Amino acid sequence: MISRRDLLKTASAGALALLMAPALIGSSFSRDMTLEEALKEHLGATLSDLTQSDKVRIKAPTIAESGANVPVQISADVPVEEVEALYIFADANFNPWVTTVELSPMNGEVFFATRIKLAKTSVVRAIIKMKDGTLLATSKEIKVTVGGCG
Amino acid sequence: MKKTVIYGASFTAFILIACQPTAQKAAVSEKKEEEKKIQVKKEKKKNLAERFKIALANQDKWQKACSNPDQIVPKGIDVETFRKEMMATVKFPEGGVIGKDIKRGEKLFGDPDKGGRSRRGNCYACHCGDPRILACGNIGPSLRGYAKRGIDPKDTYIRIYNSWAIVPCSVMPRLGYHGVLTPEEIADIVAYMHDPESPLNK
Amino acid sequence: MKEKKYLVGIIAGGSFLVAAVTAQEQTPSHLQELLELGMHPGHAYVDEGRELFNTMKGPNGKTCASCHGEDGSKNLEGAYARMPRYYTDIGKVADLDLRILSCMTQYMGFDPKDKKFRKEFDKWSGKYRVPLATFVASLSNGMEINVQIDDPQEEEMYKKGEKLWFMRVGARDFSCGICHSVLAGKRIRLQGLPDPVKAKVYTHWPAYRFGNDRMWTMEDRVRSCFRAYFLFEKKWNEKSDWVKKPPPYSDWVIALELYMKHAANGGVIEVPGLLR
Amino acid sequence: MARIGRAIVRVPKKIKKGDVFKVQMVITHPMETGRRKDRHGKTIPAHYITKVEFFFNDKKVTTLHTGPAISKNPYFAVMMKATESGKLTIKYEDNKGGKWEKSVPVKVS
Repeated sequence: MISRRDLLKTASAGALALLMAPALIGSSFSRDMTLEEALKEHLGATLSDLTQSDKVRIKAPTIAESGANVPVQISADVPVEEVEALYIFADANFNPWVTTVELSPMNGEVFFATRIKLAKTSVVRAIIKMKDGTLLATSKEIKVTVGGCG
Repeated sequence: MKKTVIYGASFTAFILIACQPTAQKAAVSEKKEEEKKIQVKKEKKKNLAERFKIALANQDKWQKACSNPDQIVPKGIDVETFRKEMMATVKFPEGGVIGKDIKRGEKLFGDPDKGGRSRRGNCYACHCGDPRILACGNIGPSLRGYAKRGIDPKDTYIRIYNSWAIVPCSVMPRLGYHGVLTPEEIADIVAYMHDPESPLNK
Repeated sequence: MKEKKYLVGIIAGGSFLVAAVTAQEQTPSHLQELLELGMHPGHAYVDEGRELFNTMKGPNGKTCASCHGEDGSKNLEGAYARMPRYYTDIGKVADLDLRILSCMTQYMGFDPKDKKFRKEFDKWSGKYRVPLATFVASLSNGMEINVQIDDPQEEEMYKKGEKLWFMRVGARDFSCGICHSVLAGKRIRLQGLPDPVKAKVYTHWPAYRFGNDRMWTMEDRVRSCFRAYFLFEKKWNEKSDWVKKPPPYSDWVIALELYMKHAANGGVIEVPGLLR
Repeated sequence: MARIGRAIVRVPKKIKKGDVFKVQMVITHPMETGRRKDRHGKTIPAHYITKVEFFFNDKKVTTLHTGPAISKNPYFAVMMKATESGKLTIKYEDNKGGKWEKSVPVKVS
């Protein structure tokens, strides 16, 4: 909500500025996206292009007390030489894309760990893009609850 | 009231740029109000120690009685008298102990849209109930299927209004006694808890 | 290691079903896995505190290291294990935060009434207090907490702390003791209630809290706890009458810290700790 | 809050040649999404790390492309293969033009 004072300030600055304000605010927002849109943007693929594989593993809590800090560890039993990049997506986020990790043979193995934000209970996906174009994927649901005394 | 006036003023300014004076007048009064607010804030900050001291001294005689390492009614104080004294503080709402606004009752109990959060009621901090709320405490008993237990809604009301009328020195806050919740709000919570259709009982 | 064990111990996560069965039941938890990452942002505060300690000059040109040696090598190791304690130079019982404040004002020339300085010091997001406190506390890592109560002022504070610990007050009728002594082991929502006497919680403070992504000193923690009390001046009213916190470095806070840390005597310090 | 952009990097003290070891880092950064509002209802502008690059002896090992969905004060961990001793340099930047660099020595025996 825009505070009263801001509203007044903007108003006295002229109606034009006020008319433009929503557009300006809007531009700093990342646009809401669906998972399909995010997959298309970052991988040029659709959900059906993903190959579910038990070679890819996600280590993450089943229940997270705070959606602001969910530890996620991705690893995969494939030679790192054959891997181009590793992706993390969270279905229920405003923008499901979380991160892209470009790996090289110097990494020794396919591994990445970080902490991510989840807007709400969501499926988290790890996708490994192989050099031959195959997309190996796995997913895990993480329940986000209220932490502390509430 | 004032809010409406100011909003109205800014709305006029929004439509007509010529309305500048109106906006300015409003801005001046706004500024004064703001200054007043800052003054009050400063006062509050300055007296923080004083205010805290008063707040601690506000401890009532029953709280004082419970302030022992076991947090129970100490020897020398009759539990029955304690209960009676607490019972005498319970005020009932005009429309009876079962309120009408079940939705409001649910929100006060713990808003399911916010994971069971509710600042004033905050029942899920200590109790479980609605199976959708995963983050629920186990300090108090689970309230799942509460309506099926044959408890008199009046007792439920008293428990929420002043739990010490039933269990003296209990950890459950005396929500009605202190005015954290109004009698009408408590009645709505009772309605939510005793409604066979509520997620607590389904 | 002890810290890890304890932290894992207090997390009673779980679904509704698990919760209904038993309080002790544990499922893979958020915090447990955060701990397994092995490294957390609290370490950045230690790093920053060390830099401030060695390089930040007071108005009279002295740094912390001028008296305490580079990286606190002179007489600061183990100092935190003894705090809060009575200090003759300030004439009162001080906790870590107040001790740092008094050092900066008495020996480094900062003006305690300088608003700009106090803002940087008092606020959790300020430049000085939290990083310095975290760093100084970390100098006692691996040592046992050893709070002595031998000065009359310390004794008085201890008694005050004990009384405050069990004092039921405010619109929620809470006391520290009812949840953390009597009901210890139960859960508020999914958060386990630790008993500072048995579990020696003080060993991992100051701690980094993932819930709001910042470092907390015990001073911050105790002051914030009072928010939940719903303390009021006249009649409870959330908007106009809520006395949220005691003033910083006040006797109430230090007394409670002294009571809790004395109870944790013998616990091995390992900071920065990690909390949900 | 610690200063924005401060990073700490941790690598094992003892690394044998041929081992795969873990590189961990924490960066102090607000990671604002641009969706949150402050107390006065004003939107807090987006401010997050966009790119993190790991170099070993000036050869690129890994590039992370990150967005606002990474937690505040982000933590990253990747693996690296120990071939020789040298310098690990991590370069990172945010959407407001902040650029930083942090180097740590890696000793391989």
